Amino acid sequence: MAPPADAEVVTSRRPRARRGVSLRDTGPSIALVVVFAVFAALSPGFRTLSNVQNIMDAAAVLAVVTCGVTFVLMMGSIDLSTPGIMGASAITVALLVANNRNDNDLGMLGVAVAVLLAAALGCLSGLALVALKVPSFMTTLGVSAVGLGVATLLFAGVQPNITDEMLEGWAVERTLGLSHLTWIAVACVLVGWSVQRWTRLGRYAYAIGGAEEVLGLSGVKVAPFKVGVFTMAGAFYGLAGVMVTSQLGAGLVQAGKGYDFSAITAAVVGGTLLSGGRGGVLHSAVGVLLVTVLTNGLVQVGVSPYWQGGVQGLIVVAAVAAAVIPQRRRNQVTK
Amino acid sequence: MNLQIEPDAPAPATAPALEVRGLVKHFPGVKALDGVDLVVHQHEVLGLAGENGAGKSTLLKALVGLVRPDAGEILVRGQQVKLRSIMDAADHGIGMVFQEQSLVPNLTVAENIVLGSEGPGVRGGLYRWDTLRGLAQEQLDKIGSHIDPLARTDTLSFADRQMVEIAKVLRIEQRSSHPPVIILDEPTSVLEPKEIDALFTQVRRLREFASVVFVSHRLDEVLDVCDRVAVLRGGRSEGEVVAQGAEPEDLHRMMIGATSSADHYHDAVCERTDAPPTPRLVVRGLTGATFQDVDLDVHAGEIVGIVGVHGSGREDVCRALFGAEATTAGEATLDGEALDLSGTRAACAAGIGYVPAERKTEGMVGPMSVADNMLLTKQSARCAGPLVRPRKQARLVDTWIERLSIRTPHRSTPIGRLSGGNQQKVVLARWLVGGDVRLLLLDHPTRGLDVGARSEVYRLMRELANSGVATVLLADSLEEAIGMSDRIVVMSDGRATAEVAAPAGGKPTPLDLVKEMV
Amino acid sequence: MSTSVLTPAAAPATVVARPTVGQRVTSFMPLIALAALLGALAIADPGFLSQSSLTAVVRTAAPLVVLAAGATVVVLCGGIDLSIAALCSLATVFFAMWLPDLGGLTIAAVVAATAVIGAVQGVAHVLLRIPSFIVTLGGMSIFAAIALVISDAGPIRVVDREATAWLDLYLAGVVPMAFVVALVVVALISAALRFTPLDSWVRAIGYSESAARLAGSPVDRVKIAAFTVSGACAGLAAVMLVSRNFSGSPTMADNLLLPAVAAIVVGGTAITGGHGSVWRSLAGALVVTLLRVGLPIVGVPSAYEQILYGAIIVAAVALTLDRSKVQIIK
Amino acid sequence: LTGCTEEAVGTSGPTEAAAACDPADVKLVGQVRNESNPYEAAWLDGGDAFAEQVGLTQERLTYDGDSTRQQEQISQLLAGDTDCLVMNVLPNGDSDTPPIVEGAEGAGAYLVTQWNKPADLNVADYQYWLSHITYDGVASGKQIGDALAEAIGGSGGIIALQGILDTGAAKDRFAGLEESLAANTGVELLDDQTANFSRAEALEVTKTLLSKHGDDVKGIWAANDDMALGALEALQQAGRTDVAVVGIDAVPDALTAIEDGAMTATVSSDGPWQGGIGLAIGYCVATGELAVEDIAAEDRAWFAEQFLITADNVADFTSPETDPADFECANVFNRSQGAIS
Ligand SMILES: Nc1ncnc2c1ncn2[C@@H]1O[C@H](COP(=O)(O)OP(=O)(O)OP(=O)(O)O)[C@@H](O)[C@H]1O
Ligand SMILES: Nc1ncnc2c1ncn2[C@@H]1O[C@H](COP(=O)(O)OP(=O)(O)OP(=O)(O)O)[C@@H](O)[C@H]1O
Ligand SMILES: O[C@@H]1[C@@H](O)[C@H](O)OC[C@H]1O
Ligand SMILES: [Mg+2]
Ligand SMILES: [Mg+2]
Repeated sequence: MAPPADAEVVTSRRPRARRGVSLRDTGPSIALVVVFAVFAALSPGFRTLSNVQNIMDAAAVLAVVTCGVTFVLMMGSIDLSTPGIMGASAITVALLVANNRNDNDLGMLGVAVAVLLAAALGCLSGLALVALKVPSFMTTLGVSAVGLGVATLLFAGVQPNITDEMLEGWAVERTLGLSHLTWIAVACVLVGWSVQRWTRLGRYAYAIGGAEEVLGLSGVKVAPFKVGVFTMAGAFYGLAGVMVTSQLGAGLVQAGKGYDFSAITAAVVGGTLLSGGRGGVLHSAVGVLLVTVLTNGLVQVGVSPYWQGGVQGLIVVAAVAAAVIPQRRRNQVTK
Repeated sequence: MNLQIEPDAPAPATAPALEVRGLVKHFPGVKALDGVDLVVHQHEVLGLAGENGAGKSTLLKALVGLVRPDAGEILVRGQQVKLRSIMDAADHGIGMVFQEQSLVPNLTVAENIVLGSEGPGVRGGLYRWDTLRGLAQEQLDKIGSHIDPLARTDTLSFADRQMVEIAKVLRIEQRSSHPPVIILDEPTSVLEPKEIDALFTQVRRLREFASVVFVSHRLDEVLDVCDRVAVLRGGRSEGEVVAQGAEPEDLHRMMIGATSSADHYHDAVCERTDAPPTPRLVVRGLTGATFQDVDLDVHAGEIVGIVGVHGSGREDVCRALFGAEATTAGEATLDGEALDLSGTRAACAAGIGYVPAERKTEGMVGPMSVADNMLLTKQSARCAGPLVRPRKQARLVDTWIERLSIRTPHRSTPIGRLSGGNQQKVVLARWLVGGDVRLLLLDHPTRGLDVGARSEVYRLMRELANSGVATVLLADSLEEAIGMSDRIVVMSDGRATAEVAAPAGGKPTPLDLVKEMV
Repeated sequence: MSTSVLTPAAAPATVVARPTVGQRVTSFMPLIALAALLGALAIADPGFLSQSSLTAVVRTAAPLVVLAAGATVVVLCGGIDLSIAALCSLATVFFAMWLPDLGGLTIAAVVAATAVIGAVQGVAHVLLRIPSFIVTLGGMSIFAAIALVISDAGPIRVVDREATAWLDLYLAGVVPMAFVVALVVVALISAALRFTPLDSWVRAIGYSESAARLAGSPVDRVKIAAFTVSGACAGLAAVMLVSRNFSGSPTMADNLLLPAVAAIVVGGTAITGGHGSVWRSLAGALVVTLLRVGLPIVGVPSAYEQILYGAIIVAAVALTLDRSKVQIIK
Repeated sequence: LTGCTEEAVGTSGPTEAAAACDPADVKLVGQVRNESNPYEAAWLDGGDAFAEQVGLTQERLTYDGDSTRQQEQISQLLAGDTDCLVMNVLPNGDSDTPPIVEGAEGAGAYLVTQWNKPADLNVADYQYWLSHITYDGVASGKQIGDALAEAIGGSGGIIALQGILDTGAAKDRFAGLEESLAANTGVELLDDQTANFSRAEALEVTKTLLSKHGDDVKGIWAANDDMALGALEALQQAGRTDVAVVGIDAVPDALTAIEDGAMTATVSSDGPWQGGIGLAIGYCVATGELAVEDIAAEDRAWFAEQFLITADNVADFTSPETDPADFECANVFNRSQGAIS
């Protein structure tokens, strides 16, 4: 009764065994190149080195969030807890490192505590999913609300501004032209990719999206892995919350606003299926770049602010459609 | 009528590998097991036979901890055990290949083979791909398979996946220090003769150091590979026979409690006068991704079998005719009218019915009721005007449940709870309720059906043919194709390469066909 | 072999039906959850259970009920419609802009327009084979942009209140007409499913689209119809919002997306499709509304309100979801 | 339709007959978007301070920037006991004001609104809608525009960060900027984008605009301080110290930035005072100390006093204190700069 293993293509007989890269995987990359080329042709400001740096920097937070959400989507679950978890971690870190609200100065330790808190909130989504058997859509929505509540409590009406040099430095200091936040994001993508490729957590997450019931038949208890994935995702969101705090120099309850949908969009645009079992961190990274290039490019070419969102939506749909067309087949299931 | 043929083998020195006493299992509305006793000796291949729904799969699932029995006991090597999970069972050396395939499609073959017991393939949570591949290769070598361990499983054919399942269960040898018990629930239903041979060789090899429980509805096969066959009937142990010297008829008698003709399909009843001069279905030059330039004629009242090895493209031809696979060239007419191959709906409207091979994902909607599944195509049959009439629907569905002897507690029972054979009957009934089907495309219609159900399906096909339905049959075995078909088309590499007449009284032999196939 | 299998025999088998008590109870779970929540709120603030207060709750719930009911059909088909809220906002703008010219016909015109827009999304989904999540996510931002542009990014006052005045009446003095309309919508959708083959198609598509298609079900048309209904409901919800707010605005309903989807899930409809009903969504919408308005009104402080909201919606789903119908919870 | 009535609950009646409430029976409600931004949190604290002053407590409501939720809360509130109810409300947008006003009028609850109101909605047409207070957005937009022009020496390129596009505040302030641009012909508006009053969005948009226009950018005009602070972060990350930034609201961080010289100017919006004053006006009327009829026409909808804050006068504003005297019934309209034109 689980969605057919490969939810997109129902026909199970394919002529040859396949290894390596398929068109499905390259579609989003091609779309990225095309969109980039179009903007480069349209706008001189877009094709400058500094703007490319700017795009990479702008993609950093989204990339880290998307790393987390990708594993959840790979399992066929969904995660809407991002705004709450990021908000809670942003406020937490701002209150733990050197700041204007209290005398704390925990530095890296503060960052670690914020990420741990975020992981705990993620763990909560996973536990509610496996213990109460409530769909992740709801558990994560619930946890998001809880996270925002916690963040609001900690916020207590006064904006915590950070004075911690290290954390502020992450956003400002550059290595090889890219801010440290961007390098953190690159590291996250690499870590995510390794987890996906080399660890049991990653491979099982992938397998859960492919055919969860089969894992049971093979004697694998999926519950701990599900909880593990949500916990890891929470940690990524937590780090993203810290990064936003570093960028803004302040801990905001709204630090994660909108990242839920934009991360899922980026992952899906990159070729990760919502029904699970396909895609991965590298796919999602391409999706993140695509979405960020779009946002940046539309401002660069001077599209009216009224139309920005609409044009962006249109291009996302067109990009996904273009990526899907070569693989269209009869009796294909699209949810 | 409790036919009991005592095994005349010497009593085994050690305790039986596995023993089941008085096992009982209730499902809502069904007593699936009603006090089953079973003994599996060491170093034997035990066959398990029984009608669809007799409780075979339920019994076997209880042996691997997937079904918790309501009463009764299970003894492993003389010790009473409680099996709570697959892992429990594996620790006792019991492993199983399931009736429905159970591989993770998006993992590699290697990962599937070691899934859940990766051993040295995963160290400290980290995958060691080379080791993993080695472990898998070892298993694949056992059954002489050349499947690439690092291929993604969903790129394999159904039969290859079945081989992977078998390779996977053989891992049990590494897991348990005891001689293993390996359970195979209908492993052969989709395999080619060659692959079946390979499997049987493996089963015989296993007997040297293990016990095997083997389920198949092909009774000749069961008698061929097993030492002893236990028969289940209505959730009870009906008795057992020693395979040596027994005939399929003996088994069948025990299964259904009556005699029946074994070569159900060979003596095809042919009431048909000469076929009408113009064929009902005319296909010319049909070309798609996996088949080229296929011509095919099927007359009203005729059953045309298509045979070919895996990858011959015959399944895709069927799907293309049903509008479920894209075509790039060619055309088809039905009763002189051009067929619209653009979609399944057009095909249904033209009077074409299709029974897919993959019942679980394509044939039925598991959580929906028997009635809903049966009437999914012919919605009008349950309606008056645009509105559904529950009484009309109930009458219709119950009629067909009875007519096809579908074993279900109720028409509103989810079809997923039925045994495989009964599910297939519901899927077939779907095309019959409207009474207006002109062409039936049957892809392995008897897969997983017991002998009784099979002969009912054969009778059904025959009757349908006699009433003028044209049928294309992708048979389960060459024998079935020969017995049922009036004419047989051979396909290989996506082309129709030969055609063999198979009229009643002038049937070709399997060898004749195999010659054409290679 | 005298009768052909193609002519069914007359004698139907007698089969016994046995609906178990447990199954009965699970189907009432959404109502039980609703009652429990109401009880808890009444304990926190006895005044909350007054007739005027309950009247206000159902009036408030009406647009959410309608939005959720429409989207439920899409969810039952296994898809999702993320555009409902943005489309509803756009429709409030349409309504305000068209009212001076179209007068009494405006309601019909708005509902028809949003139905067509919904259908267009459905067509894009089935023809281009893009996941509904993406199509409607795109739709969401496109509708928001159109609404901003045509309204010049500002609210449009509705001066002539006659066209929607009837929605602000009360049946028997206590039941708000808007809620009556919402009930009618739920009943209509429910009847259209229950008494026609649509129900079986929708569920088959939701559970297993490929099996439905291979059984010749009109998968594409049913899905397009589902998006059409969802669109139409967004339009009708917009009319209700305008009647309440006396204006149309390009962002008016934007925040109703998550509450509407939450209402569907809280009702116990499986987000993966197949299992569920619009009645469940009605109960779900009432639960969500009670949480949205009830918690602050009974005096729960803002931060705790969010924490409670999160905990209660999860608990509600734990109660309402019939797990025998959905084996794998994603 | 038989059985239909116009009103579910009808307690409406003219004020003259209404007996004055016992001060202890007055119920004070303050409603803002959320408690998670400093300005609005300070607003609610101001309301608490006033309530304490008169021996009551304020019920704090937040609706998370969600228009429908605001309406829902209000109608739920009005379905309860409304006899001595006083509401000080920040409507989410212009269009949210009419239903709140009509609801309050129907239920007989005293209402003061702030910031957002459609221009053609006339407070004097209502009995229970006592007053509408706002700051002159056109004026403040122009003031900071002028300050910015001066800071960049009267010529050069600037970029503008707009607020939530469909709010009156965003539009008025941008109109003010346009007036300022018309007066300062040397200043060129290179680009305008919305950052939705949000610090995080302003950071991203500013980064992009900086790389688009490079060194041409001499100044950044932001429609509120949150966005100005986001822009400051963007400038810091881009290593730019030569760009002047202005905003509106006088939030504490902005004042610090002005003290530090990082920011050029802001305009005061006194959150704590706003949170108290609405309740004070309602309280005075409810307890009979002030009659609706006696409120001058120009005090029914008025601009509150605001100040341009620059490095010169920032010290005067860094620790805003609400003065209890501001909330005396005789003083509640003291900060008026005149009727909204
Ligand atoms: N030699 C190998 N070394 C490491 N990992 C391997 C190797 N072969 C296969 N894998 C793993 O098996 C998976 C299946 O391989 P394949 O490349 O066919 O899948 P894919 O869909 O492209 O996966 P991906 O999401 O990684 O792109 C890969 O994702 C990879 O993680
Ligand atoms: N999970 C379940 N819930 C309810 N009933 C079930 C369930 N599993 C099996 N049954 C019922 O138990 C009976 C025995 O089924 P089982 O699958 O064991 O038969 P089988 O002998 O394996 O048949 P087949 O040869 O068709 O595979 C059937 O009537 C079936 O409908
Ligand atoms: O920052 C304020 C913003 O939050 C509100 O919407 O309008 C006024 C602004 O000053
Ligand atoms: Mg790949
Ligand atoms: Mg079975």
